[in-house]
Amino acid sequence: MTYREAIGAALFDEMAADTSVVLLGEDVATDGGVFKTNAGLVEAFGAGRVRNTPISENGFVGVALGMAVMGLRPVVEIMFSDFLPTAGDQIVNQLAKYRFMTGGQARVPVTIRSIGGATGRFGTQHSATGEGWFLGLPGLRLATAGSAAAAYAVLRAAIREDNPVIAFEHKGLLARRGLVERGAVAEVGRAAVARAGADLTIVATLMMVERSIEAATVLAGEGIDAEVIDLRWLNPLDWPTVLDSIGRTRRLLVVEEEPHAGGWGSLVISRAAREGLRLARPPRVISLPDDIPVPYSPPLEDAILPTAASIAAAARELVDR
Amino acid sequence: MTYREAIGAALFDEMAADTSVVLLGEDVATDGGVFKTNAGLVEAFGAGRVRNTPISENGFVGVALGMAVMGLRPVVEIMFSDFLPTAGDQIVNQLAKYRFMTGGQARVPVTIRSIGGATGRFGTQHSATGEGWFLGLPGLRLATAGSAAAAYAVLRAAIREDNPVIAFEHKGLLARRGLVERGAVAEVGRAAVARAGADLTIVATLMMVERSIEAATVLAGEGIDAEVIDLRWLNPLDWPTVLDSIGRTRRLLVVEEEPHAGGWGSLVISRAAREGLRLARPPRVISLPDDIPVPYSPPLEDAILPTAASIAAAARELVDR
Amino acid sequence: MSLERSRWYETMVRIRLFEERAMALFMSGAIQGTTHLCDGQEAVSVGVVAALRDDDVLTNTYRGHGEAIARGMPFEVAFAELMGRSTGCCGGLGGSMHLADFERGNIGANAIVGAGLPIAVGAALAFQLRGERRVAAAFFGDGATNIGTFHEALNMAAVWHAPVVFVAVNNLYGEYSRVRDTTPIDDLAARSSAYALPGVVVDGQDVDAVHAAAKEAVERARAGRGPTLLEAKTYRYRGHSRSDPGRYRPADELEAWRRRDPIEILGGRLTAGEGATPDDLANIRARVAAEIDAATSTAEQAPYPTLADAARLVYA
Amino acid sequence: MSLERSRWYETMVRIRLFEERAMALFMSGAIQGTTHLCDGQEAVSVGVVAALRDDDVLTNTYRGHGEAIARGMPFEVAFAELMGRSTGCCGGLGGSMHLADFERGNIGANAIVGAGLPIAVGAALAFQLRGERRVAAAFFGDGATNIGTFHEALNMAAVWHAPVVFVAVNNLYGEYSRVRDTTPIDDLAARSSAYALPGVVVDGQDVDAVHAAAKEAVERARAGRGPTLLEAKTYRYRGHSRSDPGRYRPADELEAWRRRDPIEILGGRLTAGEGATPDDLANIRARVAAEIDAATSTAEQAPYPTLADAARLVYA
Ligand SMILES: Cc1ncc(C[n+]2csc(CCOP(=O)(O)OP(=O)(O)O)c2C)c(N)n1
Ligand SMILES: Cc1ncc(C[n+]2csc(CCOP(=O)(O)OP(=O)(O)O)c2C)c(N)n1
Ligand SMILES: [Mg+2]
Ligand SMILES: [Mg+2]
Repeated sequence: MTYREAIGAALFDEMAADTSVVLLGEDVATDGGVFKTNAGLVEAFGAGRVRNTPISENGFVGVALGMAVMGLRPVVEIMFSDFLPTAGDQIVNQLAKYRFMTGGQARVPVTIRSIGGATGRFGTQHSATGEGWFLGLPGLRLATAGSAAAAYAVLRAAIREDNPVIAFEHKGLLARRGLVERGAVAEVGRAAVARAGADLTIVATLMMVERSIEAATVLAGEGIDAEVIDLRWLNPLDWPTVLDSIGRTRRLLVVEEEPHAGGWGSLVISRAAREGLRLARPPRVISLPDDIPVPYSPPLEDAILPTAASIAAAARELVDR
Repeated sequence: MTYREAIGAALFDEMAADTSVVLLGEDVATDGGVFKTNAGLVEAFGAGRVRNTPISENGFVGVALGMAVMGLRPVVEIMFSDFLPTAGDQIVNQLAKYRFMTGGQARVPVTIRSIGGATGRFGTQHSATGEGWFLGLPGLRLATAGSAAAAYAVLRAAIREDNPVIAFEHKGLLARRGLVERGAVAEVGRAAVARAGADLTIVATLMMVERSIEAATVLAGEGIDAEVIDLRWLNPLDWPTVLDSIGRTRRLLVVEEEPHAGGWGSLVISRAAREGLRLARPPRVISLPDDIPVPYSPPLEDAILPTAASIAAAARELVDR
Repeated sequence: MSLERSRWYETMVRIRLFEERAMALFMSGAIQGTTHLCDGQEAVSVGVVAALRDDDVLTNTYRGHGEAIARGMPFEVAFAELMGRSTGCCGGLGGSMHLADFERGNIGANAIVGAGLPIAVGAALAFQLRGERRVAAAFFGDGATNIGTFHEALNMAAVWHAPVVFVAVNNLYGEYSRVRDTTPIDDLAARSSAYALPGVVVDGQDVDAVHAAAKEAVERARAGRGPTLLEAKTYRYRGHSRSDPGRYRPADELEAWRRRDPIEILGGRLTAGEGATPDDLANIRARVAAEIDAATSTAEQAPYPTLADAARLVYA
Repeated sequence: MSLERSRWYETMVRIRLFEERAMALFMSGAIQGTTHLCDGQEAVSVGVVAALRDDDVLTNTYRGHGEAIARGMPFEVAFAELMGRSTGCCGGLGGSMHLADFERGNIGANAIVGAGLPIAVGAALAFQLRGERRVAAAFFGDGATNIGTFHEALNMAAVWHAPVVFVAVNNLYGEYSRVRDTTPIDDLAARSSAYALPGVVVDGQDVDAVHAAAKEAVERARAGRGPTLLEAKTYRYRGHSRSDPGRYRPADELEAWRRRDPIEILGGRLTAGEGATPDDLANIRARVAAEIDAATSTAEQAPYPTLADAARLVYA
């Protein structure tokens, strides 16, 4: 099934399994939603549980929090990840902290589905993945879906999780097909090895996973055997899986669709450095530029994004070819 | 003069020098403002240029942007850094991107003064420094004031800067005295060596600068000579100064009052690792816990913060004592 | 004397004396940080809470001791929270600004202006979805009516007929700013028309009036007829927070409001023909004062939480 | 025939044909990404812009081609921007959603709902502070009246008497949602009362009516008498964006609105007794169509910007 269908299937299965799961967001109940991820949901579960909201991101994230502390399990759609800062207060000061500052009285099982990422020619205000924006917020889980399988199983895990989760999706992947194991629920905090390999470790999320796999395929033809880790969760971050891989390959390449400053990639590299891992080469990063926002102009949008070619080039340098 | 007075002096001097500088924020014009940083300003420059706003953070940051593109040079006070996410959209999608997405037509000289940090027993929603939240936003400058001198000179530089700047201040430092060179304007992007030393490099911001200096004093008594760098700017980050220091000391300790995930510290360590600097020891971090929000309870607030003692202990390990 | 109204009287006294003791403890350094007291506003907390059922819920603010006590939080639990002790309602992690008490339906005292409104709407929608006839109330200040979440919350509540009552506690100031300096209208309740909701202004010094208006709004919500914006005109006797002497207030303003003290007003009614004697009221006050003394020392003897305790609470 | 109104007619035709060509270019793949067209709404763009002086400014939205063209942006500049070419108004960095044109006073077309309102207020305050008698207008949709910044912007503008005109372009839908499904009132202009501002509803298909109402609001602002909330009832002929077929619309709705086409309405007036002939109007259309053809190919031949160009523009 497609990544888009996988999202819909995860929503459907969780709503069918648990009547406390409700869906909120702009136009989520009309015409399958703006990204057609919600086809059939309102028909199956009714307008009470699948609810179109006004354009009030901060407000309806707050509504979800109120629902959650009263026993519901809301899933909120933020149509473009760029709109997450519009709900900044309810994410940073409420969702993440609510349980802690009430001394554990509250339980906040809210999932925010956030669809982001470039390649669509959507321009500067509609292309962020946003995945690094909410690092460093204890209490808030962060998940990403780099494949159709993850779009299904990670989203199900996020919905079942008793803590708030932002589940990042990539709009450039919506039409991708992949094998989805219906019924599977991912483990919170567990990365996936998207391609096993022995020569270097590539850590990626979202669309960068497929670009890294593409690069690995090219590299394989050159005799370079890259391991690609789809990190899946940024909080908690699956350090053991990364560590195990780097321990074998002794080469680390981070590929992120965000500037390196403030992102998860710098956290991974910092951790490797702090643990004193002996690497054959200094770690490398392919990311969005730290100093250029995403431009609309199609050739420029293409130029700032990591590509299979740029990833492969960095990988070759890491293995001295 | 005190850090608080230094802020007031910088505001006064810039408002006196340039009639396009205006001040906006909640209660900035009454009774010297909530933190008494604005004493005398409304009396000197009038209620048109020193303007109390309604409680509308996202709105008045947007107002500042509109003023800026029409030729004013607004300084916005965000009373607690925790409220920055309330203005999330105007910071992330507007201030940072406005010039770029208009193809360079706009000039956005907005300064947001943001007062943050723990030690005040203000609890979970009033204690963040917020300094790492807006990393990774090309177009947005980030400055910090770790001393009275910086509170003056860095703020003046921020106000004069033709790009948007968030200038972070620490409320725990407001009463601190320090030597302030009236008239000095800091260089954008230039760190300050707060204490020269040969044995290890401590990089810090805000209140962690003074705690690092305290630690260095203790360490000096033990024959360990620590260099303390007050980073001052997070974007642009003064890598040459950090690099020069690490090149000499070959030991790096990052001290940050934020979780390490998503902060500037991971960026510094990542950069050192990517450049393949040969360190005598793996770099170390003393930061807020990645997994505990700031608690109200006084002993717990104290316990989660880096202290001179915890900094010194980490330093000793770095130099093998 | 009506049993119910004498209980309101006692509850207002409880709030008043709690606030007075809290201030003393802050000034003496026994409590650190900041606090936002509500003395002067007791009739609003008590009148509205009296109109709620036990299974109704409310969200409120950093100026939230009144609703905590009106809902029955024991003094020693509240003081312990202010002191950061593990026996506090939030285990000492919240402090004065965050007196949440889920057991008693206080689902969050928020230190971000306006943030509690959508949360109350969400709670109300949970009730609505499950067909429970429960109501949520949101307490917030005059200043909060200018932040975006106020607008978003009222709009959503109206569109969805959420069983919620919005309680605007208009104490004339948001921090140092008079309402009219930040808000272009006099009656905040008038903002209800932007959402086709009823807006009601009530004398916030008169607990009977507050209760009557709140009761109507709560019943309306419970009956499925949607939200109400209720504005109570009142006054805080102190500055915004511990450190604020309130210099921006005109001379005499405080005195004028003190002449309409909510406790005095109800006390006057109870003694004027409702059978209570001044002694009855003095006894109530004395009993409460003694309880406050005892609670303070109980709280002071409670242990601080440990970091390990705190770490366990971050995630469910 | 009034010269001014025949110019309005021509401008509406310019917008209409621009949108039609833009859609064709998107469908053919010559332009990538998404676009939000405003055909059907031309009278709002043109009527309001005609009430502004050249030194007045406006903010608008991703559905902003109308105001760009009404303000005189050359077709080839607009097309080049849609095509991401360096000769576009934003050097190709903005795209269809961001037709800013500072030279002509269009200080930002925003892709975040509601974000342009406070920006317009800020511009207006800059004028006010400097004693310039200039006005700012903010264009936004019906859906934008539900987001917090709408409320914050109107409140601040009212408190400060900012010389600003808020133009709510009520085209009945925010994306797939009918106004009444997300907003509990029929006339969005009624929200003005929450800020003690005048609220005016105008027929958005009638450029004369729009212009008259806008003129009054602009003059009011210019005279220092504060902001106005102007609501224009109109309709977008297309789905929300390129990819939206608009299936959620009732049958006949589009046809009913087309019968009140703004270009036809003004054209009818001009030919019924104001001296214009059908041929005059056809000539205008033909001239504009030719200009569109020429502009399209000029734009298509322009180069893309380079990454180095873009990098230089990030910081001033
Ligand atoms: C979003 C946000 N902005 C600013 C503040 C700082 N602040 C705390 S209370 C307050 C005034 C609130 O006034 P009002 O709503 O009238 O409530 P009151 O304090 O009078 O009870 C302000 C500005 C905050 N806590 N949150
Ligand atoms: C803050 C934010 N939320 C959601 C969106 C996605 N979005 C784009 S346009 C739109 C509908 C806006 O409707 P309206 O204000 O009526 O303007 P129209 O498109 O009808 O011109 C939405 C929800 C956005 N761009 N920004
Ligand atoms: Mg108030
Ligand atoms: Mg619309």
